Formats: sequence, C-alpha cells, structure tokens
Amino acid sequence: MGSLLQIVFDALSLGSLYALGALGIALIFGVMRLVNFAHGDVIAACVFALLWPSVDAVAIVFAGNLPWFLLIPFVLAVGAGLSVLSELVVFRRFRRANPATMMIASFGLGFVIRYFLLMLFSSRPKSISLLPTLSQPVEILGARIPLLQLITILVTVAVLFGLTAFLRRTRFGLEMRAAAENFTMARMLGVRANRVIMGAFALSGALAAAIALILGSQTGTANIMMGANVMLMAFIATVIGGMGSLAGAVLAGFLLGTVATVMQVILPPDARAFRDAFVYGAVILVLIFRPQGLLSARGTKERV
Amino acid sequence: MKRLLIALAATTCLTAPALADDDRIVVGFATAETGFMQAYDKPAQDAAMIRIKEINDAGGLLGKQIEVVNADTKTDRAEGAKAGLSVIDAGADMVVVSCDYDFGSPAALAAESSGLVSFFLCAESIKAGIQGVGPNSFSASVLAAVQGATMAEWAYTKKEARSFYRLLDTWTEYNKGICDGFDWMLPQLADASLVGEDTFLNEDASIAAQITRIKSLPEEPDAIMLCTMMPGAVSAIKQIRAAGINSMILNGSGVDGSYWLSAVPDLSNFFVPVQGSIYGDDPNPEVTAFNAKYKDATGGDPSTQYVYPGYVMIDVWAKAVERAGTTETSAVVAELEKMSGEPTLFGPRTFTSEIHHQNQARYLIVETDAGKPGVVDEWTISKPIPVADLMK
Amino acid sequence: MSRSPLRRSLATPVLLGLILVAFALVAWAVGSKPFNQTIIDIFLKVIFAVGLWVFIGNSGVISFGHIAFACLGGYVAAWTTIKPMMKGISMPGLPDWLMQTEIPYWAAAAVGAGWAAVWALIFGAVLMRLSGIAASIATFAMLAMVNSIYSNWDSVTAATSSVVGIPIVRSVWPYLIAAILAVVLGWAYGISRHGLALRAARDEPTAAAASGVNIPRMRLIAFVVSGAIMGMGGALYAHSIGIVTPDTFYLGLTFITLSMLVVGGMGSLSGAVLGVLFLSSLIQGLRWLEAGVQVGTSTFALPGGVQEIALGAVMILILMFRPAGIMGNRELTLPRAGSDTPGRSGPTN
Amino acid sequence: MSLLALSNVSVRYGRLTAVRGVTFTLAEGEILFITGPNGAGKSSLLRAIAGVAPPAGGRVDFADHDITGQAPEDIARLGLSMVPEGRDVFGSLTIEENLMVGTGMHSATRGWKARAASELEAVYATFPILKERRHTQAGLLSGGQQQMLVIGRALMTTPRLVAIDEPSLGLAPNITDQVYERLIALRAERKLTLLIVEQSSTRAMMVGGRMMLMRGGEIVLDGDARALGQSEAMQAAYFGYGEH
Repeated sequence: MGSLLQIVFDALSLGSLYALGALGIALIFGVMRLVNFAHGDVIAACVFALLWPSVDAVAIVFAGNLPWFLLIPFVLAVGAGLSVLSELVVFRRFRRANPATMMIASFGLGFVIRYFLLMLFSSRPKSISLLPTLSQPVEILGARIPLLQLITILVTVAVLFGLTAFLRRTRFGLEMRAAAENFTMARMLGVRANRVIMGAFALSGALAAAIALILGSQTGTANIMMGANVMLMAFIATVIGGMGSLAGAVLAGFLLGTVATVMQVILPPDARAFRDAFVYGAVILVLIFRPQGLLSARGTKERV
Repeated sequence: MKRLLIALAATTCLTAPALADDDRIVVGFATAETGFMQAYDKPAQDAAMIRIKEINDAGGLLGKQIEVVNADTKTDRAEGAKAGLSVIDAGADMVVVSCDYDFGSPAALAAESSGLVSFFLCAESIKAGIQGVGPNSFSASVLAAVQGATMAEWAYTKKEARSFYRLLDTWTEYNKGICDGFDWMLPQLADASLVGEDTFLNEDASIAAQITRIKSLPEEPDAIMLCTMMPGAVSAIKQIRAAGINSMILNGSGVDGSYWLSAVPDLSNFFVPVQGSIYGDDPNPEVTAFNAKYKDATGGDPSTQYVYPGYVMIDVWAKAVERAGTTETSAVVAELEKMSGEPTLFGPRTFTSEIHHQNQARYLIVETDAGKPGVVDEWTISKPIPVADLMK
Repeated sequence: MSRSPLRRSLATPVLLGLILVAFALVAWAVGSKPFNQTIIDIFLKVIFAVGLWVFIGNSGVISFGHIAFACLGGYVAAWTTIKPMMKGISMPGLPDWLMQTEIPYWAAAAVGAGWAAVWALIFGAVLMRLSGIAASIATFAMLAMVNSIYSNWDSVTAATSSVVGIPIVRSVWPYLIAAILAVVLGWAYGISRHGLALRAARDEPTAAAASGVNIPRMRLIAFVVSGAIMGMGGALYAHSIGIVTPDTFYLGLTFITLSMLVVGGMGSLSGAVLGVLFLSSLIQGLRWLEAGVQVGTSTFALPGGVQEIALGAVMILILMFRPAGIMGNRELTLPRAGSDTPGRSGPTN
Repeated sequence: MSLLALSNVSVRYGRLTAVRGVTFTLAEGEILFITGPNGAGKSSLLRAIAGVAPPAGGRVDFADHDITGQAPEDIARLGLSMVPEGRDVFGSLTIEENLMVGTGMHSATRGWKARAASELEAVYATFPILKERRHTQAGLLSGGQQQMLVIGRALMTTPRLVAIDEPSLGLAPNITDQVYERLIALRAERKLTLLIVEQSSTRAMMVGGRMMLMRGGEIVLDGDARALGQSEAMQAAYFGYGEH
C-alpha cells in the first residue's frame, strides 16, 4: 500500500513538471502556432537569475537569498519578462511566417540564450540551496514522501485551478481562449492581437519560472541544460494532447509522467536503460491511432 | 597569468603554421576553451601551465624553453579533430587533448596518426590510451574503475559495509566505469552482497521512482554506490537524502568539491575518492603549497581534484623527455613505459607497454560530514584491476 | 524556348557541383590540415542538408528524425570497417559474420546508405500516414528512440562509449564525390515523377489527393531516398573523425543541419547546399575572430562564446528578413537567354 | 458623406490576383449586396476591407480614417464588423462567451457592461434558440445555429457597418427571413450600414437596395437591386456570356 502510494506520488510529481511545461508551450502555440523551442532555455535562465554572473565553480548567490515571499514573485517576473522580451524582439516579426520558420527561429533564440548563460556562468553546474526547508520528508498514509514532491503536486494543481479561473472568469482569459481557437476571427471582433500574444508569452514565461523553481529546489543545481529534458517531454505532451488544447496538454503531461514512472517500476533491470525508447515508442503509437491528439482542440486549424 | 594568456593568444594564430625546429619544445593544447567541456579542461590546463612555468623558470627542458600553442575544440568532436590538426601544424611535440575521452579522442587520433605523443588531461576510461587511440597515447588521471573498486573495498574494510546498492546513471562511460570497478571488487569481498540495483539518466528531472525502489527494500542498505557525475549527481544526492535515506553514499571523484554542497545542506555520510585534497588538509604539505600557487596563477582555489592531473601530466612527460634526451616520440614513450611507481605530487604513477593509465592508485578518502568535507583516510586497492577486466 | 526543361534544370546540379569542387580545390591549394578538415566537415553537412531536403523540401513535412539515419549509417561504418580484433573487445555482441567483416570505407558508406534506407522504409511505412506537426513529433520520437537504443545496447553499439578504430580518411576528395553524389541524387529525385508529384501534393494537397496521388506512398519514397543519403553521410562522418558515439547523432547535429536547410531555403536544392556553405563560412569566420585577428599591432579577438550567440542571432535575422531562406525557393540556374531573371524554374509556393 | 470608400483596391495571393482595381463608396445607412459566381473575388474583397488580407494596391477609407493595411482589430474598433464565410465560431467557448468576445473593444467607455447586457438581450430576442442553449459549447451547435451565432456576435459589437459573407448559407429559409428582418430593423434604428455578399441575387431582389455584380475580380455591374436583377445584362454578366 505504502509503496503503491509512493509510486502514485512519483508519477504525479513528474507528471506535474511535464504538465506545467506542456501548458507553457500550448499557450503560445494556441495564439500564434509557434512551437517555442526557447522555452527550455527560459527555464534555465530563470534559475540562473538567482545567481550573480561568474564563471567560478562556486555560485555567487544573489537574488537566491531573498525570502521566499520575494523570491517567488521575482523568479516569476523574470520568466514572464524574458518571455515577453523574446516576443517583442523576435517573434513579433514572424507573425506571417510559416510555423517551420518560426520553429527554427525559436531554436535560434534558445541557442542565443543558452550560450549567453554559458558565457556568463560557464558550463559547470552551480549549486544553489533554493527553499531548503522543502527537502524534508513527510509521512502520509504510511508512505514517506519528500515534502517537495507534495508541494510540486499542490503547486501544479493550484496553478491549473488559477489558470482555469483566469481563462474562464476574466475578460482577458476570454479573449485569450477565443484567440487560441481562431486568431483571425478574434481580431475581427476587436481583440487586440499584440496584447493577447504578450499575455500568452507572459503566462508561459511565468509557468517556465514555476518549473525553474521546482527543478531548482529539487535538484539544487543551476545548469544550462536543465530545461531541455522537461521541454522535450512537454513538447511531446503538447502534441499528444492535441496541439492548442490546454486541457489536452495537461492531461498528456500527466500521462507521460505516469508512463515513465511505471516503466521504471515494471521493467526488468536490463531493460530499464531502454525506458525512454519505450516511452517514445508509445508516443508514436498514440500518434498513429490519434494523429490529432488525445483531445484535439475543436476548430483549431493546423497549418504545418 | 595575464601576460601568459596574451602570449598564448599570440601563438594561436592558426593561419600561420610554424614549422617544428630544434630550438623549441612545443606543447599543443587541443582543448575546450568554450562550451561544456571548458569548465573541466581549463582548470587542469591551468595546472599544466604551472608545471610548464616551473620547468621554464628552472632553465627549461633539455635546455630549451617549453612553448605552448592552443586550439579550441569548442566541445565538439569534429572541431576536436581540427584543433588537433591545428596544433600539430603549429609544430607541437606533444598534444594535450580534452579531459573526456569522447571529446578528446578525435584530436588524440590526429596526433597518433602524425606519430606524436598525446595526453588526455584527465580522461578516466581505459580507452584513453593504447586501447582507444594507439601506442603513443596516455592519460594523466586514474581509471574510473579504480575509484569504484577503491570505495567498495574501503567501505567494506573500514566502515564494515556489507549490503550495497548500486545506482548507475547510464549517461556516460565514466559513470559505467565506476560501477564496473565496483562490480569487479564486490565478489572479492567475503559476505558482502548487492541488495539491489537500478539505473537513471543524468538529465532525469526526478528519480523518485528509483528512490522508491530503494525504500521498498526490507532494510536500508549499508552503502549506496552512486555512479554518476555532475550535474545530475547533485540532484540525485539531494533527492536521496530528501526521501529520508541515510545510508552512506559512495561516489567517484567526479563529485569532489565543496562548490555544490550548499545544495544539500548538512550532507553527511558521504564519501569521495580524490588524488589530492583541495581542502587544505592533504597529508602532503606540498599539495597545499601547490594549491596556493594555483590561486596565485588563476585567482581562485582549485575547485575539484581534477586540477591535479594536468600538473602530473607535464611532470611525468617532462621527466621522460629529460631521461630520453629528446622529444622524439618512440624514445619518450619508452621512458614513460619504464615508470613504475614514479612519485608525483599526487601519488605514484605507473605506465607499462600494456596500459597507459592507472589501474591501481593511492586515493585519499574525503568524507563530508555535516556539510564539511575533509580527508579521513587513504586507500590503495589490494591489487590492480586486470586489463582484461577493464576491457570487458 | 530553345532548351528542354531537363537540360535547363541540369544546370542546377552542375553549378552546385562546380561550387563544391571549387571549395575542394581551395582546400587542396591551401594545404593546411585543419582547413582541409573544415572543408570535409562542410561536405558532410552538404550531404546531410541535401538528405533533409529530399524529404522536407519536397514533402513540406518538417522532420526532426533524419539524424537517426545518419546514426544508423555511422554505426554501420563502425561495424564493418574496424579491425575484427578491436570489434571483439568493444562490441562483443555482433554476429560472427559481421565480426569478421572488414570492408573499405566507400563500401561501408554504401552499406550504411542501404541499411538506413531499410530502416527508413520500416519507420516510414508507419510514420508517413501522419502529417503536419504530428508527423514532425513522430519523427522526433523516432530519433529519440534510436538514440536511446544505441546509447544502451552495450554489446552491439558499445552504448554511450565512443567506438574507436574506424579508419580515418583525411583526404578531401572522397567527401567531395559523396557530396556531389548526394546533390545529383537529390536533383534526380526532385525532377522525377515522384518528386514532382510530391511537390504538387505539398502545394495543393486537396487537388493532388483528388487527382489520385497517393501522398503517403510518395512521402515514403522521399523518406527512403533521404534516409539513404543520411546513412551515407553518417558513415562518412564516422570516417572523418574516426569515432562514433550516439550523442554525436542527436539534437546538436539535428538542429544545425535543419538550420542550414531553413536558412538556405528549404524549398530548393540550391537552398540546402548554399545554406550549408553560408552558415559554415559564417561559423568559420566567427571562429577566426574569436581566436584573434591581428589588426596592425594589436590583436582583436571576440570573447569566447560570441560565435554561437552571433550564429543564433544571424539565423534569426535571416529568417526575419527572408523567411523563405536565402534562395527563397529558387534554384540556381544559368541565366536564360533574354532579360529573364535567373532561377525561375524552381518550385513555387 | 460616405462611410466606406474603396478606390482602386486589388488583392493578390502570390501570383494570383483575386481582386483588381475595385472602386466604390457606401453611404451611411445604405444596404449593398455584392453578388457574383464562385471565385469572383467577393470574399477576398471583404477580407481586404476587414484588414485580414491587406490589399496589394489601392486605398480603403472607413469613417474618415484611412484603414488601408490597418490591423483587423483596429478596423473592428472603428465600427466595422465582419462576419466571414464558414461560420467561424469559437467551438470550445459557450454561446454566451462567443457573444461576449467582441464587447471587450468598448471596455474603455463608461457603462459598457450595461450596454453589452442589453445587446445580449436583443440578440437573444432575435434568436431565442441561442438563449435557450446559452451555456452550450458553440462547437456542438447545428450549422444554422452557428450561423445565427456569428451574426449575433457581430451585432454585439454595436457596429456602424456589418459586412456579412453569405448569411443565408445553411440557414432554413424562415430563419434567413428572421435574420434579414433583424438586420433591416437595425438599419432603421441605428442607421446601420450593411454590406452583404450573396452568391445569388434572389435575396437582394427581395430586400431591395443597391447591388453590385463581381466577376473575375472586377465589378461589372452596379445599380438598384430590383432593377438589375431583372435585366438581361445581369444574366449575361453573371454567367460570362459572350466572353469566350
């Protein structure tokens, strides 16, 4: 019982990360058909924002020393700001480009961010003690769960509820949902394109920052490649979920987390190293049987 | 240091290949100045520069000053091959290549085909040498397998560990090397047992599933052999401790250093093998003196033990050149292969015609207790790991 | 019009081939080993970009998976050209007949192409039923799958460790021949019935489907041809540096080759080739600046890492101002007699 | 004073010219039908006016503003409401949410919420079925209901000009009648100007007003709907007799 519960928690916490990532990618895809490869690098940049640039091995903690009630808004603001900046400087000029061109441009941007971080901080992973009180285990129904795992799940649930409320209850949310479904039509109804897109980028950046906070506290390191893995999985989750469908992205994120966790549990030791091959194989299968994704967004026209 | 760098930059002009002549001895560094490997290559290269400067200040090698040429591998294999060829074109007598076998071998292969001696800065795979490059290639560090074997035997003998758990990060050959050494040693330890094993990937965002497996054991193992490296190591250690597992954690040298300890506050029961101590408590006072010299040259303390192989490399090579009376490859290789227990600042070194690497070495054991690392012991495995076992 | 369309389009591979020959001649004339290696690297990228173009350019489906075929080809080179004794140590799980095989590098490139084509056929049969982003993701999943298998199948691929002992070929000519071969293959495919039909389907999917074009089958043919070219490139890549590892053939190479294709213009074969030449020259130029350039008495050098940042920035700028790439869907051809602008025969959107 | 004025507007997609040199003006309160066969360029013309596909040449003025090449949202905010062909409902939004999307453009003015609420009631009064299913996802509606929804949604923005592409497409004749009744009533109440694209001239002849016939991207006839509809010239021009 205890260990089953543990597995459930493992799956949920990993799925939470993927779901948050997928949401960040789906939000932007929804409003401008951009598959944003720079998302992972925004995650990394958020963690590095806590440090003072230096190529020494020892990290010079800067903003990371703030109390949590300042630290969290600070990181969220960095994520949102960087993301909005990328829209202003780069993506705004690609509104009429085809998705493939935009995708490559976003990759180029990610490349720039990554090497900028590399130049400032070097490739050596820096350690930071982010929110150290979260590293304690807690006892739930006979299972000892790391507190952070619990918080990750709770934060994700809170973010999902908050975002749902935002999208359902506010005018901005309404406009964003309308724009995600049919951008041109929304504009013809007077919805300001730039405002909605900037909003989507800001939200997506804040979600990246949330992942950064979780990853940072969980791993205790800042590393220029740290967002890459989450981003790839999130990217896949977005597609499996049905591009443009936010609910689908979240669902698929949790599904991927569960599949990866279950594979790790049930595969024999020799096959465990091939875990990712099985996961990717499953992805291909899902796409063969449901090429439009698990929950395809109604009315979303694909343009690739 | 700054003047040294300017001198380096001036000699780096790739477009004007200099011809080797007898008045100069040139060491070519085909290492990463940018990209991921830079953080690993640069410190060892700085240490090598210190030894070169010492030799030059003392009158040079065979009466000649050692000169240095550089080329950047950009942490890229194809660029590595180019960098190797550039320093050879610039007249290098010996080619120093990147720390990691995968990234260093293209340049080493270029040196090998030009008939030059090559040295890996700190590669710890058996392939970094005869087996993976050719008869003129060497590594300045110690095999990863020796680290795993050292930790197993030491924990068994000194800490009375009997039940071991093996957690392998399949990301790199280095990680697998540590676990291979552990696997070789474990059956030789009477009534020591492996109570479980698992794998993960360095980039895994969470290793919760792997930890759950450890926790579902009837009782906590005495020791967890953790075969991984940065950056995933910190994450794994942090998650293991966060889950409330307090077994001793044994590692390879890749996690040496105090720079990351703030990520896991009050870490205890954590053991790492090192070639020399960066914590100022090395039993050999000359190591502490070297650390000071390193700080003078670079402005910072050594951050890990991987600084030291760079110094050892120039040291043993220069001795071999001195003894051979020439930089000619076959003579230098012959002298290197005669070294058996050759004393260096960081323990004795042996090269044979069978293996250009250390399959047995003296290691200092560093224990981290309540977040403070310090040398607690010294250990040399009871017998060298046979080459056949390393090649399996 | 006096000249036939075939002869007119023949100008494209001839011109591209001449440009490649010119690069090889420069390498030969300069005689510097690292420069020679740089040119070899460019030729390899040309092979990869042309391989990508055969599928992406003609079908309009972005594939992230083609480097997997380069990986398959690279390991074929390892399996067939390393000395049997060394193979026995690093890859003991190989079947006996393969263990004993030792063939020259050019044969390995051919076998690598064939092996990659076989797998392209198998994967393609499943994947080509998809289209759009689903297809792109599925190709990506294929890459990740191949990478994961090759990174862990210890006895046959030596897992993540470098496979060494692949004979190194440092002469520039074999790579030149292979690059020209890839260009000719790409051109021949492009003007073939299948290539034309696939491009028509790309531009007018509904019309093509209505006129009975079997799009999945057309895509599959392109997938196999491009897989073969990638396999050949992968094998030669292995011979250019002498080692293979699975992560050589992963995201890094995928994105750099894809970027070269997009910057050059994925609508045309000339775009694929010129994109490689342009970005490679840019990278090389920036590297020289990074290493330091003598200006008068002082040395001017960019700080390390600027090269990558500048590369990313230039890529973005090119895409911003020329979204269809440098060539903008046009082919390089001889100017037509009269006042017409060059290159009108390329496919258009 | 004209509300909408086009001068020499052309629209191109790649090398294809969809609209060539169209010039006309539309006065406030006027009703204009544009008819013509498939591919005549009617929809392209509407898209160019609404700013969705900016004209390749020429100039568009609306309510004393040059709107050539302006963003669709800015044009919409000047009071030009467009109902494109193909029932672009927001499928995952409810009916009421669909109707409310366009009201946001007035959120800077005082009392907009109250006005939006009364507009909503007015739309519901015209199309009671929408009120009945107000919390249903729009994607689940039938084609006719979706058509009602998009027209209602356009009216929610209190526009000065409504441009509708094929309002009768897929609607039952009695519903079409209701739609037109409502539009004509609004025209009387608020001097609403109407620009309606219909493939056939039947409806134009019933309703009356001005009619233009497009063919091959050009306006070939322009005049009173009833008079034109009965003329021989109309038949000939529509089917392109005597051209080939």
